[in-house]
Amino acid sequence: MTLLPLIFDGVLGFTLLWLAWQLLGSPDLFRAIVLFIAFGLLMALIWVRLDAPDVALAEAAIGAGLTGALLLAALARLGPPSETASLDNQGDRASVAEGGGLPFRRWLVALHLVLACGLGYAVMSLPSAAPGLSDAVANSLALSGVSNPVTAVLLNFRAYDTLLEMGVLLLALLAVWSLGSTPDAPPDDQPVGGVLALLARLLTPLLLLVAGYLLWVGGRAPGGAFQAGSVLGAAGVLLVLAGWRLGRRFAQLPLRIMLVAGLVLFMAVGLFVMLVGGDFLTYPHASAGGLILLIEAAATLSIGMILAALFLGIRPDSRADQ
Amino acid sequence: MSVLIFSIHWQVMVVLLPLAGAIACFLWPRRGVMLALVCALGTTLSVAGLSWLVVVEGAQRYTVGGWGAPLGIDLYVDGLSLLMLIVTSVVGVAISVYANGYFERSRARAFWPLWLFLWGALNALFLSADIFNLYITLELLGLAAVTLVALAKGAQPLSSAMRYLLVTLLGSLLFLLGVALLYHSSGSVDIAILAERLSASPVVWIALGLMVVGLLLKTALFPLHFWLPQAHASAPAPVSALLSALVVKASFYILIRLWLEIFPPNNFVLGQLLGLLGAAALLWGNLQALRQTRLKMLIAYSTVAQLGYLFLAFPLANIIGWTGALYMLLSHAIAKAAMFMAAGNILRFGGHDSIADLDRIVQRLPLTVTTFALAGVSIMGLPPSGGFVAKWLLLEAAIRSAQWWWGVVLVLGGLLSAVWIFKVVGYAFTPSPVPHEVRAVPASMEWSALALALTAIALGLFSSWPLALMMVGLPFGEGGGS
Amino acid sequence: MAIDEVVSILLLLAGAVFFFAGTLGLLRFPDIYTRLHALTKADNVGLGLMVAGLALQAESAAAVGKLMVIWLLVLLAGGSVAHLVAAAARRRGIVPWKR
Amino acid sequence: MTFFLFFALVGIGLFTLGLYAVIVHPHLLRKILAVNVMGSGVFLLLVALAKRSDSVDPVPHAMVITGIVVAISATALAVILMLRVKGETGRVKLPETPQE
Repeated sequence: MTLLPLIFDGVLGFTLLWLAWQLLGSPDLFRAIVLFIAFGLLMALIWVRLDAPDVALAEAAIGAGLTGALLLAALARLGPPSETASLDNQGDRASVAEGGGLPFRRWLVALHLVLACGLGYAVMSLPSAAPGLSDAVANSLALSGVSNPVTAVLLNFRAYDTLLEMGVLLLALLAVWSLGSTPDAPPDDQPVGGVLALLARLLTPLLLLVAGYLLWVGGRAPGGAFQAGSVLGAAGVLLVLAGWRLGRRFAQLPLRIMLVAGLVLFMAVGLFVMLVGGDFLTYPHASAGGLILLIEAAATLSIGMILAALFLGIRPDSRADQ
Repeated sequence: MSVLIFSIHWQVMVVLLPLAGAIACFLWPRRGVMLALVCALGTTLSVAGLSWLVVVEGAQRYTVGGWGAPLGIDLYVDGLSLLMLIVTSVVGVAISVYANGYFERSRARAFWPLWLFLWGALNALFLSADIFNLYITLELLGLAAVTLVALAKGAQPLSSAMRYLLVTLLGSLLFLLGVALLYHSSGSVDIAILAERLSASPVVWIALGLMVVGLLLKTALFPLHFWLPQAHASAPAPVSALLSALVVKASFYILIRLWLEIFPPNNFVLGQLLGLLGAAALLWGNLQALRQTRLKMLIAYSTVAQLGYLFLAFPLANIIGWTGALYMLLSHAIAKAAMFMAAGNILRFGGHDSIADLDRIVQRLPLTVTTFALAGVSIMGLPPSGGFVAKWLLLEAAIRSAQWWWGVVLVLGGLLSAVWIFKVVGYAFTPSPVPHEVRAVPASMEWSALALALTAIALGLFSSWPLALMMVGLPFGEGGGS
Repeated sequence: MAIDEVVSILLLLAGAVFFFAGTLGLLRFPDIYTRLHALTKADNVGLGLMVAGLALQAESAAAVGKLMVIWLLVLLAGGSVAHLVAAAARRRGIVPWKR
Repeated sequence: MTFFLFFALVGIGLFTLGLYAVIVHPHLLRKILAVNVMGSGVFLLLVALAKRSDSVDPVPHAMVITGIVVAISATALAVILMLRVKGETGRVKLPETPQE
């Protein structure tokens, strides 16, 4: 039975490459995005094959799901596909002409082949035993406050990375809101279907439950703030699609407080343990588990809200005027 | 007193204060200006505290989370990173004051949190001793910078911002691929541990090659500079200033750090190549600057040229060369920020920045023209200015390492930049055929720019202190270097 | 081989046949409505059979429960999405295929 | 050749394909897709090579989760910029660099 996994992996890997080839080359952008979502789902399968269930969850929810939704919404806002497609094709020809045409592309292909071969050679020449940090993580895991090693790395050993990464997420939202006066989407001519509203009503409580579960279980099993947050974000996207908007009263300061809560609490905990007498983000071993859960809970809320807000694309309070 | 200074974790403050300020500006946008100025001041004080700590106690390693490398993330401050932090603070405070006058209310609301995010990202980058952490700070920096460019009105800034975003993402991904390969060949992402464990093998060379290309793309070294002039020229003036002064220097800082710490020693060819590209950038950038008709485009091309100087240190590879390049970085950051601010004043005053129509601006904006001229002195490298000291050091390094031809390049670059600076100043004295309507320029915008230009000159008069500071913790190694 | 294993394998194979038929329909049917029909009908039944087959091999009642929830969710999502796609197609004026 | 090396090579393939596409295709949405594919390639390489030892190394996993979140942040910014470029210029591609 050793042949079966081999075939499975082979099919998985080659399909992934084929999908990438197709999605980057297909003239129809809608098709390209749908293929990209399929690409993300296959990636999630590969993460499972590579014993990375945490990554698989994040990939399925964020990489395939939310990114796909974001891109599809963007495509809809770009306007009728025929127009963009023709512009795309024009541009294609123009750029070939500008870049010196076929010889230029041949050079480029050759260059990329050389690059790929070089990288492949580099990978093959790595020593066969990985000098990774798995032992170091395993040795300190008991002190980290959680038993899921990935959560331990994300929220304890390399918590500073995660803190800055929450900053990246918040920054993206700030950027989107600052630039947000997009040419308005073609007015929603279709009244939002009853089916979608029903789906949202049914699924939202379930998604909230799943998010809570992922958050809770993240300390000892695959899951955690990012996975839970992205599930929460998916619920938000669903609500946005079903036509639901934040009430005007909440769209101001209360919303902004929820958006920054994760980062603020993270920084506050880091500073607090510093005042108690360690370095920044050095949790006392006894209370590490509780502190991590606290940070993760706030982070889940903020990540979910930010992802949904990124999908919405404009300041919620600017919409209330219309 | 001194107990208090040593008991505060200044490294953490330096990173967290701007981030906290960004969040506060986001929460209470109406108070943005006040919050931002308070944060700018607080950050500067923290940098001062950190400087004191480093000067008294030497280079500092700080373990975030208490784990220490390789498991945790370390922060490391020595003279090199401290110098970068100080430049950032000096330029940062000036830009904050300037921006207060520059932006009207609606755009100020967007500017302050983004700018503070960018400042926090810069400080985090200069402190980090961990290459994966550096990747995150690079992304934070890139996204903030791109958004700031896009704050300007019109189609041109948006297209430039989009191109800039793609370039910066590409650069980050190349860097990350290198990080992945280095991690898998050494089992750590900490720079000090990498320095111990790495030996010259094909994987290491390929990984470092990827990282160098990614960083060069972000630093806009010729011929990868194609995105820079438009992005820097079409951004709002304070943003142009901080992009040219600080953002491109951040990726250069990483490059120089990696080069000094983890590159295998026998990299003569690569060093010569980088020097060659630097020389090409120097000539090409200055020649292009001469051809420009718009002031901001001209200054942006001059940034391409000046970045070339920084790379002349790689083939020289001795301590004097490195200090020269860093002194060039320091004085260029300050002088170029002043110059972009002056251009912003001129743009505000006459509503245009066409060089031929400057229209006797010297009589009407004397402070701004003085600023431009003083900054120009440093950029040309005339004494007494920071630029002069830097070029002198580079020249000395070229002669010491018996590679006099780099000295020729240095002198040639200075001459070329003199030509365009005199051209601009000349137009400032001549009346223009077409009269333009004029608007008042706030005093804070004129004085903050002038203060920076004076600092650039002062760098030439008082060079011993920054030069001594650079050597704390011996970032360039001991003795002559390889 | 125990009888429940045989049944399980048979169920899984039957599920696979449905998936195959659904995919074939997706590729070969003439218009969007019939393709949706093939896709949702076949996949829902196919997944149901798969879930049933896997449930026989499951170790705990909780695992069976999770499998059932997955099936129900896919039913719900598949049905709703098919409806939305079909409604959007009708709004755009795509006429159902007639022989 | 073991399966994780195979996946690492697939990752390199994705990276190279994405790099080529981002250079060649003028449409901005396609460039955004290409950058995402490149990112996926790097992530795949990062995790696949960690499988060389028997025990699972969680550090690359955490890095990749971080990377995925950074990727969607960048994508969101890219999308909004693309829409603004379309709004201002009416086209979804970058103008050629003018030779000034």
